Amino acid sequence: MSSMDNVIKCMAQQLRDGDIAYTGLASVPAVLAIALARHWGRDVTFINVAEIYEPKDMIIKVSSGDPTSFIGGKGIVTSLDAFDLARRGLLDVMFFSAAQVDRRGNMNLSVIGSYEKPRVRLPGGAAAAYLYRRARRVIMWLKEHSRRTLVEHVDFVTAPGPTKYGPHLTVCTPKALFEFDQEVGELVLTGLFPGVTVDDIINNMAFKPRIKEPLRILETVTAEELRLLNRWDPDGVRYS
Amino acid sequence: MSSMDNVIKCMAQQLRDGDIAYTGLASVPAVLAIALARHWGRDVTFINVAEIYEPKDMIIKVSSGDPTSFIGGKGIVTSLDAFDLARRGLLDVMFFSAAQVDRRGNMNLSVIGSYEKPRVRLPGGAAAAYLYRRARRVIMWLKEHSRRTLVEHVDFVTAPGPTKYGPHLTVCTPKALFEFDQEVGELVLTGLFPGVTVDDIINNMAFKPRIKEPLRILETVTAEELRLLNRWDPDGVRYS
Amino acid sequence: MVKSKLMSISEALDLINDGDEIAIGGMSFHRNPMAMALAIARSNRRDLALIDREPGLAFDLLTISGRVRRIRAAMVTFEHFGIAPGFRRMVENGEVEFIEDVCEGVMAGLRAGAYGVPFMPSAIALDSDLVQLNVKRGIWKVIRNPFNEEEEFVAVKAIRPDVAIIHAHKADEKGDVELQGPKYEDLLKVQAAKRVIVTVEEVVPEDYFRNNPDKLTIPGFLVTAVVHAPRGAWPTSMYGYYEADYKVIRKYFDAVKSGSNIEEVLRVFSNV
Amino acid sequence: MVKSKLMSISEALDLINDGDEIAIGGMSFHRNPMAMALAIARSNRRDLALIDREPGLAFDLLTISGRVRRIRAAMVTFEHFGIAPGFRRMVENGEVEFIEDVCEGVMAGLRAGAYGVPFMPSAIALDSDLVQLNVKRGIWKVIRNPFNEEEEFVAVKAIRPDVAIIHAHKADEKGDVELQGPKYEDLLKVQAAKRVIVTVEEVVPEDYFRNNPDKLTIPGFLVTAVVHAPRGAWPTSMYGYYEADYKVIRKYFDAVKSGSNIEEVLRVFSNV
Repeated sequence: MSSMDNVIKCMAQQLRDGDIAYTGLASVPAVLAIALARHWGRDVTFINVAEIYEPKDMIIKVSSGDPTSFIGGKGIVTSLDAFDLARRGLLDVMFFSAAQVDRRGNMNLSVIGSYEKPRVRLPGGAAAAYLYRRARRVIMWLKEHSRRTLVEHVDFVTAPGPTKYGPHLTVCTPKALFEFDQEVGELVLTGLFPGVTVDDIINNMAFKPRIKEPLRILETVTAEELRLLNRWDPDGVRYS
Repeated sequence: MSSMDNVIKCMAQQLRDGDIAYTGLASVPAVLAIALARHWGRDVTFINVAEIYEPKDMIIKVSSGDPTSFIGGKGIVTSLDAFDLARRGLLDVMFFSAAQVDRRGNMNLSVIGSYEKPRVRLPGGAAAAYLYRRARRVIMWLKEHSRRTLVEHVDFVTAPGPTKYGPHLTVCTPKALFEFDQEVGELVLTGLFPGVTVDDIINNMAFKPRIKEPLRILETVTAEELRLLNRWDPDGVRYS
Repeated sequence: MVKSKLMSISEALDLINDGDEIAIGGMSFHRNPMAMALAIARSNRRDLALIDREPGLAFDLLTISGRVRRIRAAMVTFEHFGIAPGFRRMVENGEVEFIEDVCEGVMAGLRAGAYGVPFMPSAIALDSDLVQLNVKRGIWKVIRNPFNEEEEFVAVKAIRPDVAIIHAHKADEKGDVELQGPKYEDLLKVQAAKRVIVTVEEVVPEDYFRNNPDKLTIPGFLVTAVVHAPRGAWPTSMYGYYEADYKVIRKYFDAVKSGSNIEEVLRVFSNV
Repeated sequence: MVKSKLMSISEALDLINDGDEIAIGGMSFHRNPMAMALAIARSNRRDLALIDREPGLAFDLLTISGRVRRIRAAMVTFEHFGIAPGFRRMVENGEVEFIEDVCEGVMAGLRAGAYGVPFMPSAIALDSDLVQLNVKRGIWKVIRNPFNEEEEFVAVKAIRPDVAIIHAHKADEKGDVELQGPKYEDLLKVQAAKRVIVTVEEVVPEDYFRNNPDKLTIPGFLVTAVVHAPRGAWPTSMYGYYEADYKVIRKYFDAVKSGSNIEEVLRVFSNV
């Protein structure tokens, strides 16, 4: 077990009965979160960048866009279809990760350093700059809970954070759960994993978040859930 | 044989090698014109409102949108696809008929009489109001060469006539062929059927067209062509 | 557990409210949602609005049914039979309001509705007499190309019908649909509408799509109701299943043209 | 008589001119037009521009090939391997110009191109830092909704690539194409582009489509060239035919990341 398995469980717990959820590229944790929520019996309709609609089973590959990774699908639903759904306000859940996220929920997937002469040129924000305005809920995950990833101001606003109208944003990290408070316009610490202290959380991020007491203690993966994650993802792509 | 068969042959002769041509609803003469041109060996790609792409054969029904009318098609090409092609300026030929057409090539498919209290409410212009701007060539047919159909000013401009930039417009009637002259912005008489006099043409229309001398003598259908038209259209829908 | 979307035609009728705008699937005499159209014609719904690009029988029947106040289309034709008889009578008599659109306008409006954007640019000719009429109605607007200020064009406002009614070949109880052959604008209508009723020739088990994933045309999350209605397009054609019954359509045409009332006209469809 | 559109890969290469903008089919490691990408990488073309939404291997290879001056995409990723290595190197070193787009922008621009309209309205967030960048570049513009002046949105200028290159399953010599499984934005690219090169696993006789009309995905009149290129997507996946060869992709990733030059990198693909 690794902290990433707990992050995946945290993501899965954000899903609800009746959700239509979409996963993009480089999103193995999101795919596994949907698989886990469905295993729990939650009625989540699954559409994805591989364009395989409602697969029955999966075997994770290094690409979350691999169509052979999704088994027993009911047909093709394109990303164009999925994004049209979002534009009409009907996509319930979109998953994102980011190199940096800040207090305001702004995401950076573009560059570390200056835009014109970047220290690291990141892949780009893909759908973020518009789904942040049109998905009903965004579930973000961070592989790393650190001062590098949780920053006061992102180096570049690839996708601006939520407004008071939406979307609902949650961020799952290896240590904690944040939820965006539409009233104050900030990420608020709402949960933490067992054995993690609030100090541990705050000292490992570059902004001091508001805290919503009482903090929820997040569930860690069970042995059965880990067995399932290993069955779907035998090569451990989720840890990469 | 009826004059309509000659009209169809006149339409067919406007088609050229390499054309992509589309036919709409209530357009049996246009469908037959394409069949005839293809029979002559002209390489015309045929797309249509029935959405049956490149049929090998046909059996005319009362609806030119009947998919069972088109035999041995290679697949479905939708009207949306066809109109996208036109909007990109790549549709070579569109066919129309009209209740009225005037000197300027304006078409009326909307009303006879006043718009608000029409004497006859016509079906509507369908694609005309935009293909007149985007098809490369328009081939129009009139079932009737008369003062009712060839008017000085249409009662209502459903689709405005060509501009100096296009499209190229030809009108086949039971008596004559008109071509739109982009320079003067008018329909010009350019051909007539054998046995028809210029007076006969002019006296049966409500505007006096310019004449391009020498007038072409249009070909009438041969016995072989008539046999073909009867094979494709055994019920004589083209005469209705 | 997942709720089944299967329902009876009268349950589906409950999804339609007075005053709703309804997009009708199919075209002229082909794949019209006749079963549902007949149910609406026989219902007590009122003030409905209809929208389609090139409608035919179902649209014409609803136009004279007394259930409809406003219609919008690019062409309403009975093709080589003549002008659509109910359409002609009701519009000439001023009994329904007719919003005369063009193919380009309906397609652009449905695309904007389906894509969730406020409008679509179109290639409608600016000097058609329809432009001033539809600008006045608020559904079109003449604007400039933001990337080339010299170019003007007609912007078409998004069409978001309350309900789309489509007849299709097969569906499972989750609403996953197979639609064979010609599509017309039915997929855009399904996307653009707030509620979607699909009547089908056959209800199939879910495994049908898992075993034949290339058959899926419409995913279930776009569909509100699935109604089993075999021969539900009759007397219009159903691609791959049955041909148009032109004798019955002719009977309808003659009945309406001769001035029959709706009860008499409906009898054309009952002696099957 | 009708000319055949079948040609060799080098004849198809002649359809690409210096300075052309090329839309690349497929996505990440799936159905990339590798045969054609390798041919371009080995050619003497110059100053090419590339465009795609979420490209992967073919795009990355071309980016380091020396043939390309400008790239445009929403995300260039090697997914769980890491950041696309050629992309990262060339952009960080300033050796290619990168126009950073977003999915919504590429889709809207391709739709406008495919539909023959000057632009499409989009739902791009107005306060993304990308907006000012792409407005300055002239590809986006912030305008008002003509039907609701209070609403602002980003208009995306039509994308009309000179060439689209797509790998597909089957085609006949008229250019009629069957594309199985995931479509991505390939159909829009085919419509939007001025010239279209389709490489295929199999060339089939025309009767294939007449006997299986539901297999037609792209009609021949949209296609300029058909190239028979079996395993032409390798080492990316070909839906229904072969899986992605992640070992070779990994080798490419490592080679580029370690700073290998294009000749060395191309060798990854030659020891099949």
